[in-house]
Amino acid sequence: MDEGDGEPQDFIRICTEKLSTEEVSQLVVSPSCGAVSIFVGTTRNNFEGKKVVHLEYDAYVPMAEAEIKKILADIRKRWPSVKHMAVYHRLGLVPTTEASVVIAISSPHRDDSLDAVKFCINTLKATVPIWKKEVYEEEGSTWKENKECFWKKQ
Amino acid sequence: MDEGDGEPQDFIRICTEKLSTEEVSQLVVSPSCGAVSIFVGTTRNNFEGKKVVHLEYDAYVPMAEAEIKKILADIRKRWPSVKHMAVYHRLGLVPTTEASVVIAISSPHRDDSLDAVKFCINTLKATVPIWKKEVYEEEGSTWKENKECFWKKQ
Amino acid sequence: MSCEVLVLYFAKSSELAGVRSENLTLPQEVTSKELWEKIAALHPRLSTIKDQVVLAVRQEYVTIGDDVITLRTGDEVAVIPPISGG
Amino acid sequence: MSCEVLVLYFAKSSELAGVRSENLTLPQEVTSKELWEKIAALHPRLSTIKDQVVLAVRQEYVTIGDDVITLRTGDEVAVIPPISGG
Repeated sequence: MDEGDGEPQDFIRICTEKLSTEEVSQLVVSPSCGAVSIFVGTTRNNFEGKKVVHLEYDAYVPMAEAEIKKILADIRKRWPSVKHMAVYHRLGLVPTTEASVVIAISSPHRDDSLDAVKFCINTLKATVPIWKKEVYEEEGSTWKENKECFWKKQ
Repeated sequence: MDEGDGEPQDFIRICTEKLSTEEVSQLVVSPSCGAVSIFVGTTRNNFEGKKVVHLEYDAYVPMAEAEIKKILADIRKRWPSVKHMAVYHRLGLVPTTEASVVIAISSPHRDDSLDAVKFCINTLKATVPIWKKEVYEEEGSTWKENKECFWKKQ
Repeated sequence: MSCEVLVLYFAKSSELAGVRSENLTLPQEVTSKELWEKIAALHPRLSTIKDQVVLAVRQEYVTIGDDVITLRTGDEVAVIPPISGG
Repeated sequence: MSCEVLVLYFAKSSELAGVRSENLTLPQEVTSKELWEKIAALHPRLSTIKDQVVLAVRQEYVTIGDDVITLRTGDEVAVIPPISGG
Protein backbone atom coordinates (compact mmCIF):
# COMPACT_ATOMS: atom_id res chain seq x y z
CA MET A 1 0.00 0.00 0.00
CA ASP A 2 3.00 2.34 0.37
CA GLU A 3 3.82 4.19 -2.80
CA GLY A 4 7.13 5.97 -2.65
CA ASP A 5 7.00 7.22 0.90
CA GLY A 6 9.35 4.75 2.54
CA GLU A 7 9.64 3.83 6.18
CA PRO A 8 7.62 5.43 8.98
CA GLN A 9 9.51 8.38 10.43
CA ASP A 10 9.52 10.21 13.77
CA PHE A 11 10.39 13.90 14.04
CA ILE A 12 11.08 15.31 17.51
CA ARG A 13 12.22 18.86 18.10
CA ILE A 14 12.54 21.02 21.21
CA CYS A 15 13.53 24.53 20.23
CA THR A 16 13.10 28.22 20.99
CA GLU A 17 11.85 29.22 17.52
CA LYS A 18 8.22 30.01 16.72
CA LEU A 19 6.39 26.84 15.66
CA SER A 20 4.69 26.53 12.27
CA THR A 21 1.66 24.25 12.09
CA GLU A 22 2.13 24.04 8.33
CA GLU A 23 5.75 22.97 8.58
CA VAL A 24 5.06 20.31 11.21
CA SER A 25 2.05 18.93 9.35
CA GLN A 26 3.97 18.81 6.05
CA LEU A 27 6.59 16.58 7.74
CA VAL A 28 4.07 13.78 8.20
CA VAL A 29 2.16 13.96 4.90
CA SER A 30 2.45 10.66 3.07
CA PRO A 31 1.04 9.58 -0.30
CA SER A 32 -0.26 6.36 1.30
CA CYS A 33 -2.16 8.24 4.03
CA GLY A 34 -5.59 9.86 3.86
CA ALA A 35 -5.42 11.51 7.26
CA VAL A 36 -3.24 13.94 9.15
CA SER A 37 -4.40 14.78 12.68
CA ILE A 38 -2.83 17.70 14.48
CA PHE A 39 -2.95 19.12 17.96
CA VAL A 40 -1.69 22.63 18.66
CA GLY A 41 -1.29 23.75 22.27
CA THR A 42 -1.48 27.53 22.46
CA THR A 43 -0.70 29.77 25.41
CA ARG A 44 -3.76 31.31 27.04
CA ASN A 45 -4.00 34.93 28.11
CA ASN A 46 -5.64 34.40 31.49
CA PHE A 47 -5.66 32.21 34.56
CA GLU A 48 -8.25 32.58 37.33
CA GLY A 49 -8.93 36.14 36.20
CA LYS A 50 -5.24 37.12 36.13
CA LYS A 51 -3.94 38.41 32.84
CA VAL A 52 -1.00 36.38 31.52
CA VAL A 53 1.48 38.48 29.55
CA HIS A 54 3.65 35.62 28.41
CA LEU A 55 4.80 32.12 29.26
CA GLU A 56 8.24 30.79 29.82
CA TYR A 57 9.16 27.17 29.18
CA ASP A 58 12.05 25.24 30.71
CA ALA A 59 12.98 21.64 29.85
CA TYR A 60 15.38 18.87 30.65
CA VAL A 61 16.02 18.64 26.94
CA PRO A 62 17.76 15.26 26.40
CA MET A 63 15.41 13.50 28.82
CA ALA A 64 12.37 15.24 27.29
CA GLU A 65 13.43 13.97 23.87
CA ALA A 66 13.92 10.46 25.30
CA GLU A 67 10.48 10.52 26.94
CA ILE A 68 8.84 11.71 23.70
CA LYS A 69 10.60 8.86 21.88
CA LYS A 70 9.06 6.42 24.38
CA ILE A 71 5.59 7.83 23.70
CA LEU A 72 6.06 7.49 19.94
CA ALA A 73 7.30 3.89 20.32
CA ASP A 74 4.22 3.17 22.43
CA ILE A 75 1.96 4.70 19.74
CA ARG A 76 3.52 2.46 17.09
CA LYS A 77 2.60 -0.56 19.21
CA ARG A 78 -0.96 0.60 19.88
CA TRP A 79 -1.71 1.92 16.36
CA PRO A 80 0.54 -0.04 13.96
CA SER A 81 -0.99 1.67 10.91
CA VAL A 82 0.34 5.09 11.97
CA LYS A 83 2.83 6.39 9.40
CA HIS A 84 4.82 9.51 10.30
CA MET A 85 4.78 11.42 13.61
CA ALA A 86 6.12 14.84 14.53
CA VAL A 87 6.28 16.39 18.01
CA TYR A 88 7.62 19.94 18.23
CA HIS A 89 7.79 21.75 21.58
CA ARG A 90 8.85 25.36 22.00
CA LEU A 91 10.99 26.59 24.92
CA GLY A 92 11.84 30.01 26.35
CA LEU A 93 9.48 32.95 26.09
CA VAL A 94 6.19 32.23 24.29
CA PRO A 95 3.77 35.15 23.76
CA THR A 96 0.10 34.38 24.41
CA THR A 97 -1.83 32.83 21.46
CA GLU A 98 1.38 31.37 20.00
CA ALA A 99 1.88 27.60 19.89
CA SER A 100 3.88 25.88 22.64
CA VAL A 101 3.45 22.42 21.17
CA VAL A 102 2.48 20.99 17.77
CA ILE A 103 1.84 17.27 17.30
CA ALA A 104 1.08 15.88 13.83
CA ILE A 105 0.43 12.23 12.96
CA SER A 106 -0.50 10.63 9.63
CA SER A 107 -2.33 7.36 9.04
CA PRO A 108 -4.13 5.70 6.12
CA HIS A 109 -7.47 6.02 7.94
CA ARG A 110 -8.43 8.86 10.22
CA ASP A 111 -9.40 7.09 13.46
CA ASP A 112 -5.84 5.94 14.10
CA SER A 113 -4.20 9.33 13.78
CA LEU A 114 -7.01 11.09 15.70
CA ASP A 115 -6.73 8.64 18.60
CA ALA A 116 -2.92 8.62 18.49
CA VAL A 117 -2.75 12.44 18.66
CA LYS A 118 -5.00 12.46 21.71
CA PHE A 119 -2.92 9.75 23.40
CA CYS A 120 0.29 11.62 22.51
CA ILE A 121 -0.70 14.96 24.08
CA ASN A 122 -2.24 13.27 27.14
CA THR A 123 0.91 11.22 27.75
CA LEU A 124 3.25 14.12 26.97
CA LYS A 125 1.56 16.12 29.73
CA ALA A 126 2.03 13.22 32.16
CA THR A 127 5.62 12.19 31.48
CA VAL A 128 7.78 14.68 29.54
CA PRO A 129 10.03 16.90 31.73
CA ILE A 130 9.02 20.34 30.46
CA TRP A 131 7.84 23.19 32.70
CA LYS A 132 5.72 26.25 32.05
CA LYS A 133 5.76 29.47 34.06
CA GLU A 134 2.91 31.93 33.67
CA VAL A 135 4.01 35.54 34.09
CA TYR A 136 1.11 37.81 35.12
CA GLU A 137 0.50 41.44 34.26
CA GLU A 138 -0.39 42.44 37.84
CA GLU A 139 2.30 40.68 39.83
CA GLY A 140 4.40 37.59 40.08
CA SER A 141 4.44 34.31 38.21
CA THR A 142 3.58 30.66 38.80
CA TRP A 143 5.14 27.41 37.74
CA LYS A 144 2.16 25.43 36.48
CA GLU A 145 1.55 21.76 37.23
CA ASN A 146 -0.25 19.47 34.80
CA LYS A 147 -3.03 17.54 36.47
CA GLU A 148 -1.80 14.61 34.31
CA CYS A 149 1.74 14.67 35.86
CA PHE A 150 2.16 11.00 36.80
CA TRP A 151 3.61 11.43 40.31
CA LYS A 152 1.46 14.34 41.42
CA LYS A 153 -0.72 13.60 44.44
CA GLN A 154 -4.31 13.93 43.28
CA MET B 1 -12.50 34.09 30.79
CA ASP B 2 -12.60 35.63 27.30
CA GLU B 3 -10.00 38.31 26.81
CA GLY B 4 -10.48 40.28 23.64
CA ASP B 5 -11.53 37.53 21.32
CA GLY B 6 -15.24 38.18 21.13
CA GLU B 7 -18.03 35.82 20.12
CA PRO B 8 -17.47 32.27 18.88
CA GLN B 9 -17.17 32.25 15.09
CA ASP B 10 -17.73 29.69 12.35
CA PHE B 11 -15.78 29.73 9.10
CA ILE B 12 -17.04 27.56 6.22
CA ARG B 13 -15.50 27.58 2.79
CA ILE B 14 -15.87 25.35 -0.26
CA CYS B 15 -13.40 26.41 -2.93
CA THR B 16 -11.08 25.22 -5.68
CA GLU B 17 -7.89 26.78 -4.27
CA LYS B 18 -5.18 24.79 -2.51
CA LEU B 19 -5.89 24.61 1.24
CA SER B 20 -3.42 25.92 3.81
CA THR B 21 -3.41 24.18 7.20
CA GLU B 22 -1.72 27.24 8.70
CA GLU B 23 -4.35 29.64 7.37
CA VAL B 24 -7.28 27.52 8.57
CA SER B 25 -5.75 26.93 12.00
CA GLN B 26 -4.96 30.65 12.42
CA LEU B 27 -8.67 31.43 11.89
CA VAL B 28 -9.62 29.64 15.10
CA VAL B 29 -6.77 30.70 17.41
CA SER B 30 -8.16 32.53 20.42
CA PRO B 31 -6.36 34.09 23.39
CA SER B 32 -8.81 32.35 25.75
CA CYS B 33 -8.12 28.91 24.28
CA GLY B 34 -5.26 26.54 25.06
CA ALA B 35 -6.07 24.04 22.33
CA VAL B 36 -6.50 23.92 18.57
CA SER B 37 -7.28 20.50 17.11
CA ILE B 38 -7.03 20.00 13.39
CA PHE B 39 -7.89 17.26 10.93
CA VAL B 40 -6.50 17.30 7.41
CA GLY B 41 -7.90 14.85 4.87
CA THR B 42 -5.33 14.22 2.15
CA THR B 43 -5.78 12.42 -1.12
CA ARG B 44 -4.14 9.00 -1.26
CA ASN B 45 -2.12 7.71 -4.19
CA ASN B 46 -3.52 4.21 -4.33
CA PHE B 47 -6.69 2.16 -4.07
CA GLU B 48 -6.67 -1.62 -4.09
CA GLY B 49 -3.31 -1.60 -5.78
CA LYS B 50 -4.39 0.87 -8.50
CA LYS B 51 -2.32 4.02 -8.74
CA VAL B 52 -4.43 7.16 -8.33
CA VAL B 53 -3.12 10.09 -10.37
CA HIS B 54 -5.51 12.68 -8.99
CA LEU B 55 -8.91 13.16 -7.45
CA GLU B 56 -11.78 15.26 -8.61
CA TYR B 57 -14.36 16.68 -6.20
CA ASP B 58 -17.90 17.73 -7.05
CA ALA B 59 -20.34 19.34 -4.61
CA TYR B 60 -23.86 20.65 -4.25
CA VAL B 61 -22.29 23.80 -2.86
CA PRO B 62 -25.14 25.69 -1.15
CA MET B 63 -26.55 22.50 0.39
CA ALA B 64 -23.04 21.37 1.44
CA GLU B 65 -22.56 24.70 3.22
CA ALA B 66 -25.97 24.33 4.89
CA GLU B 67 -25.16 20.77 6.04
CA ILE B 68 -21.79 21.88 7.45
CA LYS B 69 -23.61 24.68 9.30
CA LYS B 70 -25.90 22.05 10.86
CA ILE B 71 -22.88 20.03 12.02
CA LEU B 72 -21.28 23.11 13.59
CA ALA B 73 -24.54 24.02 15.36
CA ASP B 74 -24.71 20.47 16.68
CA ILE B 75 -21.09 20.70 17.94
CA ARG B 76 -21.93 23.92 19.82
CA LYS B 77 -24.72 22.05 21.62
CA ARG B 78 -22.58 19.01 22.45
CA TRP B 79 -19.39 20.92 23.40
CA PRO B 80 -20.49 24.37 24.60
CA SER B 81 -16.91 25.37 25.48
CA VAL B 82 -15.82 25.18 21.83
CA LYS B 83 -14.71 28.61 20.62
CA HIS B 84 -14.04 29.03 16.88
CA MET B 85 -14.53 26.44 14.13
CA ALA B 86 -13.34 26.36 10.54
CA VAL B 87 -14.26 23.81 7.86
CA TYR B 88 -12.60 24.24 4.46
CA HIS B 89 -13.26 21.77 1.65
CA ARG B 90 -11.54 21.84 -1.71
CA LEU B 91 -13.32 21.07 -5.01
CA GLY B 92 -12.18 20.30 -8.53
CA LEU B 93 -8.88 18.60 -9.27
CA VAL B 94 -6.80 17.72 -6.21
CA PRO B 95 -3.35 16.17 -6.77
CA THR B 96 -2.45 13.24 -4.47
CA THR B 97 -0.98 14.22 -1.05
CA GLU B 98 -2.73 17.61 -1.13
CA ALA B 99 -5.49 18.39 1.35
CA SER B 100 -9.13 17.91 0.34
CA VAL B 101 -10.51 19.04 3.71
CA VAL B 102 -9.15 20.96 6.70
CA ILE B 103 -11.12 21.19 9.95
CA ALA B 104 -9.81 23.32 12.85
CA ILE B 105 -11.52 23.84 16.21
CA SER B 106 -10.35 25.77 19.27
CA SER B 107 -11.37 25.25 22.89
CA PRO B 108 -10.05 26.29 26.31
CA HIS B 109 -9.20 22.66 27.14
CA ARG B 110 -8.04 20.08 24.65
CA ASP B 111 -10.56 17.26 25.10
CA ASP B 112 -13.42 19.33 23.71
CA SER B 113 -11.71 20.36 20.49
CA LEU B 114 -10.19 16.89 19.96
CA ASP B 115 -13.59 15.21 20.35
CA ALA B 116 -15.37 17.90 18.31
CA VAL B 117 -12.95 17.53 15.38
CA LYS B 118 -13.51 13.77 15.32
CA PHE B 119 -17.29 14.25 15.41
CA CYS B 120 -17.07 16.90 12.68
CA ILE B 121 -15.17 14.78 10.16
CA ASN B 122 -17.26 11.66 10.92
CA THR B 123 -20.51 13.58 10.42
CA LEU B 124 -19.25 15.46 7.37
CA LYS B 125 -18.56 12.12 5.69
CA ALA B 126 -22.10 10.97 6.50
CA THR B 127 -24.16 14.02 5.56
CA VAL B 128 -22.44 16.66 3.40
CA PRO B 129 -23.20 16.40 -0.36
CA ILE B 130 -19.68 16.31 -1.76
CA TRP B 131 -18.37 13.62 -4.12
CA LYS B 132 -14.90 12.33 -4.90
CA LYS B 133 -13.81 10.61 -8.09
CA GLU B 134 -10.53 8.72 -8.16
CA VAL B 135 -8.82 8.82 -11.55
CA TYR B 136 -6.43 5.89 -12.05
CA GLU B 137 -3.19 5.73 -13.97
CA GLU B 138 -4.03 2.45 -15.73
CA GLU B 139 -7.62 3.03 -16.76
CA GLY B 140 -10.86 4.58 -15.78
CA SER B 141 -12.12 6.26 -12.66
CA THR B 142 -14.52 5.58 -9.78
CA TRP B 143 -16.92 7.73 -7.81
CA LYS B 144 -16.15 6.79 -4.23
CA GLU B 145 -18.78 6.16 -1.56
CA ASN B 146 -18.16 6.90 2.12
CA LYS B 147 -19.06 3.97 4.33
CA GLU B 148 -20.48 6.66 6.67
CA CYS B 149 -22.97 7.96 4.04
CA PHE B 150 -26.17 7.91 6.06
CA TRP B 151 -28.52 6.32 3.50
CA LYS B 152 -26.09 3.75 2.10
CA LYS B 153 -27.17 0.15 2.54
CA GLN B 154 -24.56 -1.51 4.74
CA MET C 1 -51.73 21.43 -10.76
CA SER C 2 -48.12 21.38 -11.88
CA CYS C 3 -45.07 23.58 -11.39
CA GLU C 4 -41.65 24.05 -12.90
CA VAL C 5 -38.69 23.00 -10.79
CA LEU C 6 -34.93 22.96 -11.35
CA VAL C 7 -33.52 19.45 -11.14
CA LEU C 8 -29.81 19.12 -10.35
CA TYR C 9 -27.57 16.09 -10.94
CA PHE C 10 -24.21 15.50 -9.27
CA ALA C 11 -21.26 13.15 -9.63
CA LYS C 12 -22.46 9.71 -10.81
CA SER C 13 -26.07 10.88 -11.26
CA SER C 14 -24.84 13.66 -13.56
CA GLU C 15 -22.70 11.24 -15.57
CA LEU C 16 -25.65 8.83 -15.95
CA ALA C 17 -28.21 11.54 -16.80
CA GLY C 18 -25.74 13.25 -19.12
CA VAL C 19 -26.80 16.62 -17.78
CA ARG C 20 -25.93 18.83 -14.77
CA SER C 21 -29.33 20.49 -14.45
CA GLU C 22 -32.64 20.92 -16.24
CA ASN C 23 -36.05 22.46 -15.71
CA LEU C 24 -38.85 19.92 -15.35
CA THR C 25 -42.60 20.34 -15.05
CA LEU C 26 -43.77 18.24 -12.11
CA PRO C 27 -46.96 17.86 -10.06
CA GLN C 28 -47.27 20.10 -7.00
CA GLU C 29 -48.13 17.13 -4.79
CA VAL C 30 -46.05 14.03 -5.31
CA THR C 31 -44.47 11.30 -3.22
CA SER C 32 -40.68 11.16 -3.29
CA LYS C 33 -40.97 7.73 -4.91
CA GLU C 34 -43.12 9.13 -7.74
CA LEU C 35 -40.72 12.05 -8.10
CA TRP C 36 -37.76 9.68 -8.47
CA GLU C 37 -39.67 7.52 -10.98
CA LYS C 38 -40.49 10.53 -13.16
CA ILE C 39 -36.84 11.59 -13.18
CA ALA C 40 -35.61 8.01 -13.82
CA ALA C 41 -38.08 7.64 -16.71
CA LEU C 42 -36.48 10.64 -18.39
CA HIS C 43 -32.97 9.26 -17.85
CA PRO C 44 -33.21 5.44 -17.89
CA ARG C 45 -29.50 4.99 -17.07
CA LEU C 46 -30.22 6.41 -13.60
CA SER C 47 -31.98 3.15 -12.72
CA THR C 48 -28.56 1.56 -12.05
CA ILE C 49 -28.27 3.64 -8.86
CA LYS C 50 -31.91 3.39 -7.76
CA ASP C 51 -31.07 1.59 -4.50
CA GLN C 52 -28.34 4.03 -3.52
CA VAL C 53 -29.89 7.38 -4.26
CA VAL C 54 -31.73 9.98 -2.20
CA LEU C 55 -33.26 13.28 -3.28
CA ALA C 56 -32.87 16.76 -1.90
CA VAL C 57 -35.82 19.14 -2.10
CA ARG C 58 -35.08 22.78 -1.38
CA GLN C 59 -31.64 21.59 -0.15
CA GLU C 60 -33.04 19.19 2.45
CA TYR C 61 -32.60 15.43 2.18
CA VAL C 62 -35.68 13.35 1.26
CA THR C 63 -35.31 9.58 1.21
CA ILE C 64 -37.29 7.78 -1.47
CA GLY C 65 -40.62 6.58 -0.11
CA ASP C 66 -44.29 7.38 0.27
CA ASP C 67 -44.08 10.75 2.03
CA VAL C 68 -45.80 13.49 0.03
CA ILE C 69 -43.73 16.45 -1.07
CA THR C 70 -45.27 19.80 -1.94
CA LEU C 71 -43.41 21.46 -4.79
CA ARG C 72 -43.59 25.08 -5.90
CA THR C 73 -42.35 26.70 -9.09
CA GLY C 74 -38.71 27.67 -8.69
CA ASP C 75 -37.92 24.88 -6.23
CA GLU C 76 -34.63 23.04 -6.43
CA VAL C 77 -34.65 19.22 -6.50
CA ALA C 78 -31.39 17.29 -6.54
CA VAL C 79 -30.53 13.66 -7.29
CA ILE C 80 -27.96 12.68 -4.67
CA PRO C 81 -25.82 9.55 -5.15
CA PRO C 82 -23.81 8.21 -2.18
CA ILE C 83 -21.51 10.95 -0.93
CA SER C 84 -17.74 10.75 -0.60
CA GLY C 85 -16.58 14.08 0.77
CA GLY C 86 -13.89 14.57 3.38
CA MET D 1 32.96 4.44 48.09
CA SER D 2 31.80 7.72 46.63
CA CYS D 3 31.55 9.22 43.17
CA GLU D 4 31.05 12.62 41.58
CA VAL D 5 27.72 13.21 39.82
CA LEU D 6 26.22 16.20 38.03
CA VAL D 7 22.98 17.34 39.71
CA LEU D 8 20.54 19.34 37.58
CA TYR D 9 17.73 21.58 38.82
CA PHE D 10 14.80 22.74 36.70
CA ALA D 11 11.94 25.24 36.94
CA LYS D 12 10.83 25.61 40.58
CA SER D 13 13.62 23.36 41.90
CA SER D 14 16.17 25.58 40.19
CA GLU D 15 14.58 28.73 41.62
CA LEU D 16 14.57 27.23 45.13
CA ALA D 17 18.12 25.82 44.93
CA GLY D 18 19.38 29.03 43.33
CA VAL D 19 21.45 27.01 40.89
CA ARG D 20 20.90 25.22 37.54
CA SER D 21 23.50 22.50 38.05
CA GLU D 22 26.37 21.49 40.33
CA ASN D 23 28.79 18.62 40.85
CA LEU D 24 28.21 16.67 44.06
CA THR D 25 30.14 13.87 45.67
CA LEU D 26 27.69 11.14 46.59
CA PRO D 27 27.82 7.52 47.76
CA GLN D 28 27.84 4.88 45.01
CA GLU D 29 25.03 2.96 46.69
CA VAL D 30 22.18 5.06 48.03
CA THR D 31 18.40 4.89 48.26
CA SER D 32 16.51 7.55 46.32
CA LYS D 33 15.20 8.85 49.66
CA GLU D 34 18.74 9.28 50.99
CA LEU D 35 19.78 10.93 47.74
CA TRP D 36 16.93 13.43 47.99
CA GLU D 37 17.74 14.14 51.64
CA LYS D 38 21.39 14.88 50.84
CA ILE D 39 20.34 17.30 48.09
CA ALA D 40 17.66 18.94 50.27
CA ALA D 41 20.18 19.36 53.12
CA LEU D 42 22.39 21.40 50.78
CA HIS D 43 19.43 23.54 49.62
CA PRO D 44 16.96 23.75 52.53
CA ARG D 45 14.41 25.76 50.49
CA LEU D 46 13.84 22.63 48.38
CA SER D 47 11.97 21.08 51.33
CA THR D 48 8.87 23.10 50.33
CA ILE D 49 8.43 20.79 47.32
CA LYS D 50 9.41 17.51 49.02
CA ASP D 51 5.99 15.91 48.49
CA GLN D 52 5.81 16.85 44.82
CA VAL D 53 9.24 16.01 43.55
CA VAL D 54 10.78 13.01 41.81
CA LEU D 55 14.36 12.43 40.71
CA ALA D 56 15.80 11.36 37.39
CA VAL D 57 18.96 9.26 37.38
CA ARG D 58 20.70 8.90 34.02
CA GLN D 59 17.56 10.46 32.50
CA GLU D 60 15.17 7.87 33.90
CA TYR D 61 12.52 8.72 36.49
CA VAL D 62 13.09 7.48 40.06
CA THR D 63 10.38 8.14 42.63
CA ILE D 64 11.57 8.89 46.12
CA GLY D 65 11.60 5.73 48.27
CA ASP D 66 13.73 2.87 49.51
CA ASP D 67 14.97 1.43 46.23
CA VAL D 68 18.76 1.44 46.03
CA ILE D 69 20.39 3.36 43.21
CA THR D 70 23.90 2.61 42.01
CA LEU D 71 25.71 5.80 40.99
CA ARG D 72 28.87 6.14 38.94
CA THR D 73 31.13 9.12 38.44
CA GLY D 74 29.82 11.24 35.57
CA ASP D 75 26.16 10.26 36.11
CA GLU D 76 23.41 12.85 35.72
CA VAL D 77 20.87 13.22 38.53
CA ALA D 78 17.98 15.69 38.18
CA VAL D 79 15.50 17.14 40.64
CA ILE D 80 12.16 17.12 38.85
CA PRO D 81 9.24 19.22 40.13
CA PRO D 82 5.73 18.57 38.76
CA ILE D 83 5.81 18.98 34.99
CA SER D 84 3.66 21.35 32.92
CA GLY D 85 4.62 20.86 29.30
CA GLY D 86 2.19 20.77 26.41
